[in-house]
Amino acid sequence: MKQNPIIRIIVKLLVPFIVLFALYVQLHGDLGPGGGFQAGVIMAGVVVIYSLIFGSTAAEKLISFSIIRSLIPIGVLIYVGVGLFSLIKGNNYLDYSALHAEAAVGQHMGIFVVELAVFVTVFATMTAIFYAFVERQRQNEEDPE
Amino acid sequence: MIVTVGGMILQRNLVAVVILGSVYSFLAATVLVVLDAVDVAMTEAAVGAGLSTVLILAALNLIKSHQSRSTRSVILPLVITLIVGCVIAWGTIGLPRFGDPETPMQQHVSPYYLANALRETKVPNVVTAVLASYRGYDTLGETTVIFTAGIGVLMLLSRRRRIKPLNNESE
Amino acid sequence: MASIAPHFSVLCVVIPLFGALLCAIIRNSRAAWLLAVCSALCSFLCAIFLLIHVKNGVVSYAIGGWQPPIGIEYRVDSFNAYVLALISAVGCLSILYAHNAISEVSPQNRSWYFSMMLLCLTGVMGMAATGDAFNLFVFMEIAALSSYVLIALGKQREALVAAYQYLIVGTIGATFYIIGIGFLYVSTGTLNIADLALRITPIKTTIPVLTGIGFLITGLSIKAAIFPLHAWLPNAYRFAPVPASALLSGTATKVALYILLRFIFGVLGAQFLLGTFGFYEVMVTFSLGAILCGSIVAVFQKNLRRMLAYSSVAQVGYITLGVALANENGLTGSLIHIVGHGITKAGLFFVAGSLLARLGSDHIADLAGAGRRMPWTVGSFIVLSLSMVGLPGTVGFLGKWYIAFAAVEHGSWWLAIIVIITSLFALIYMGRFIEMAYFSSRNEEKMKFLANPMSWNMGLSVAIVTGLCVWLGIDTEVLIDKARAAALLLMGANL
Amino acid sequence: MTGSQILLQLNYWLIIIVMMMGFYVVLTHENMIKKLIGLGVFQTSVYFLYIVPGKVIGGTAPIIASGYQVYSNPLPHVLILTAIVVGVATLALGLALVIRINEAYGTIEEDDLYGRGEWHQ
Repeated sequence: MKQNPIIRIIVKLLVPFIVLFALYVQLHGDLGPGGGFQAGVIMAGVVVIYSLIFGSTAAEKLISFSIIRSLIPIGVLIYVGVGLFSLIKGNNYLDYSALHAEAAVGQHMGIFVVELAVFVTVFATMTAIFYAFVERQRQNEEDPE
Repeated sequence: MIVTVGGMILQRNLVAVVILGSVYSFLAATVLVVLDAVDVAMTEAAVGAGLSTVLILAALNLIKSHQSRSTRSVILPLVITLIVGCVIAWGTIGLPRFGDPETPMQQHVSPYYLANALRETKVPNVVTAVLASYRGYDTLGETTVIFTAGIGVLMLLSRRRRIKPLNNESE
Repeated sequence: MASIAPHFSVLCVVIPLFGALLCAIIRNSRAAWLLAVCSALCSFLCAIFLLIHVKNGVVSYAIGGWQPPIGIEYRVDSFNAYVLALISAVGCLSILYAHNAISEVSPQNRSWYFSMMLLCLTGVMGMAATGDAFNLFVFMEIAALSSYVLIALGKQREALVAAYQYLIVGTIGATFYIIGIGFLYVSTGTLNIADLALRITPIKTTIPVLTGIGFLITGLSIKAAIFPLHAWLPNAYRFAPVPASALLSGTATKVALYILLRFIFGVLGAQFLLGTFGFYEVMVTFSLGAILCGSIVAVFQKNLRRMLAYSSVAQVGYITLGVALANENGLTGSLIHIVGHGITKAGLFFVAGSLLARLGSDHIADLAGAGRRMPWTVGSFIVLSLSMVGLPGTVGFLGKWYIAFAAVEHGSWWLAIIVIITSLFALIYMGRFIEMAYFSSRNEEKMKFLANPMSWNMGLSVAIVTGLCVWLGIDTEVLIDKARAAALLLMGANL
Repeated sequence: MTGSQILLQLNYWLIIIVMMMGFYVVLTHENMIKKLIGLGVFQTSVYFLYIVPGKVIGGTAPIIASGYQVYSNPLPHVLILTAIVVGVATLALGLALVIRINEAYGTIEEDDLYGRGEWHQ
């Protein structure tokens, strides 16, 4: 399957669209269905498809394991950070009204940031788990016991 | 859905089970759309039919994918399952009628979200508003769960030093 | 002061979470450990502050600024402040102990291991602090997932299977909990526990509510390892790395018990369940079953940690026995025993871990003569064992005393006698090890220290726990006051 | 209980059948992967226990738009979104464990496992 040029070209063509779709789901989450989690999963799907067709080495060139790994905590850190920020501002924990003079706008901003945080962690985690599985297999093949 | 799950129980080839599981998830997602839960349907389709399937297949790649014939007694588990099922069925008899707008769960709390979410958060998708703001702390917890799982998998599967898994565990 | 007090309720959960994230980024295990200890300590201080502060009433904190039941509420009263203080203390000590005690974890994973311990602490703290039934589930899963990982990284390959079994059983437990909450939610329309208690009053005997409660109790009993549902526990404690065993025995099961009590007494009211369904008989039967089975099986164990695990099953039996009696002294006794057992058992695991680290084994037979090699460590073990048996002057005495007293008060003399007799079982199984450690010289010449000396932090944790155990046993007022306040709160909730 | 009511209860009963099947798989099967899949089915069926009562007849998805007055209950959707995420996290961790078990023992059938190793020491 990996050698089939048709599949390779189709996937190459598809990838930008899936990325676009993921971004749409992410940014459109407050108007229609979707949000950080779904977008993160779809985005991780891009890496999975890419890795299935072009091999995990190619996928790691696209986005390396170490970057993915350091992204995992960053998402949650953003989330916790938003909460702490509102705490410092004198509001309750995770009260996004603190983010802007007008409470509702602050809420909207807060939701956007938080969805982004979810996206980062979900995308990074799912990709990392997939990489870990693939990596394990490669090690097993190199080092059969 | 029932047929699919039945197939999953009987099938011994694990790859087939996974594919059936994926079909099941898609069916579930369709039902969820009918029930107006579009966000959940989308997630179920992405996760159940997509991600879980990929993960299980990736894992099966590492493991032999055929199940051996079970020799275990099935009577006790069957009895337990039936008891659990009957208790739930008994419990649902008292539940409000399907689609009734007058039930407690439609009258309490959730009308507040529907009435105020747009004004208070400027987000028309009430599910998103509740998820990220009103119950934002749940979502923080959820993200933490993902984080935990991610780190956990990496810890379990990372391998730098060579260890021999059999007999030689104690370094 | 009053204005910032509520913030502590959320801080004592968020600080360990924040620490866990930083630990995950730092790759240096020593720095990560220091950070982990600091954040656990901060969390402990917050909990102590709350414990002092809740005397003035309930601390309610609306997360995100949304008033409950619209938003998620953190609600700390004298009951969960008490539990928060216990689990943050055990968490803090376990993490303090963990440095140099997790040789089985590969070096590049150590900082992540501390991160996992902090996450587990975050999870249990969140479970104890929250006033929202669904938020509780989320934090329950944080604690559960991190504890699966903590267990799986044990030295032997059985640890993996133990973790897998726990994963399956734990997830079934959590799913049962979710089913239960689902029924309650559909019947009342709310997820806030305080609100639930109000709205459930008129419909307590309807079928969905009863079903929901049944699932809830079953699910939580699995998590708390209450007697017939305890099968996952011995393997998990036996094969996990030592700090994880201590952390889990002192926090995870205790919090599940807390939630069980919260629902039985706080939401339903004591008289409701206890009066109607033969609940008392069932609880007493299970408690006695736990005490007897746990104690007897523990006597025959060859492995120190496995013995401690079965002893845990038995001790949970004492706690549920106090609950079944459902009078003020019984509950006070249960609550004291939650703390007493939590601390003592953590300490015993610490000692077992020190022996394991120093002598390379935790099989009782291999530890013959250990008392002369490691007098301080085994000395602490004796003190802690006496607490487990329930000798006056230790914290273990208080709890059992109150439970036995409550049994007499309840009119069940025979229960009080059973409590006393079964305590002798503890004397037997603990005594077996002590005898071996001091009076057997079977393999003294064979025994030699491993190269790595015991590090100061391990010794310090053991010392602190032993000190706590004795201090709480002698200066009894500290603990009894808090426990009685909590018990009165629970009994008052059924009015 | 009238006939139409029984018919409406059917929704629940179908869910319960699926739920029981999932639970049965978890209890009986000794293949670890299959157990995890069964657990997934069990959890998914529980989601419906939340979503089904949240539906309002004549309602629409809870996205505020002009022209619609009746919406289905958004709160169960939120809860179940969270539950799905938790479920997949558990699945991922379970799979990682199974992979490790397979490497350590060479099998993932539980009965084969218990024959080996020092379980009672």
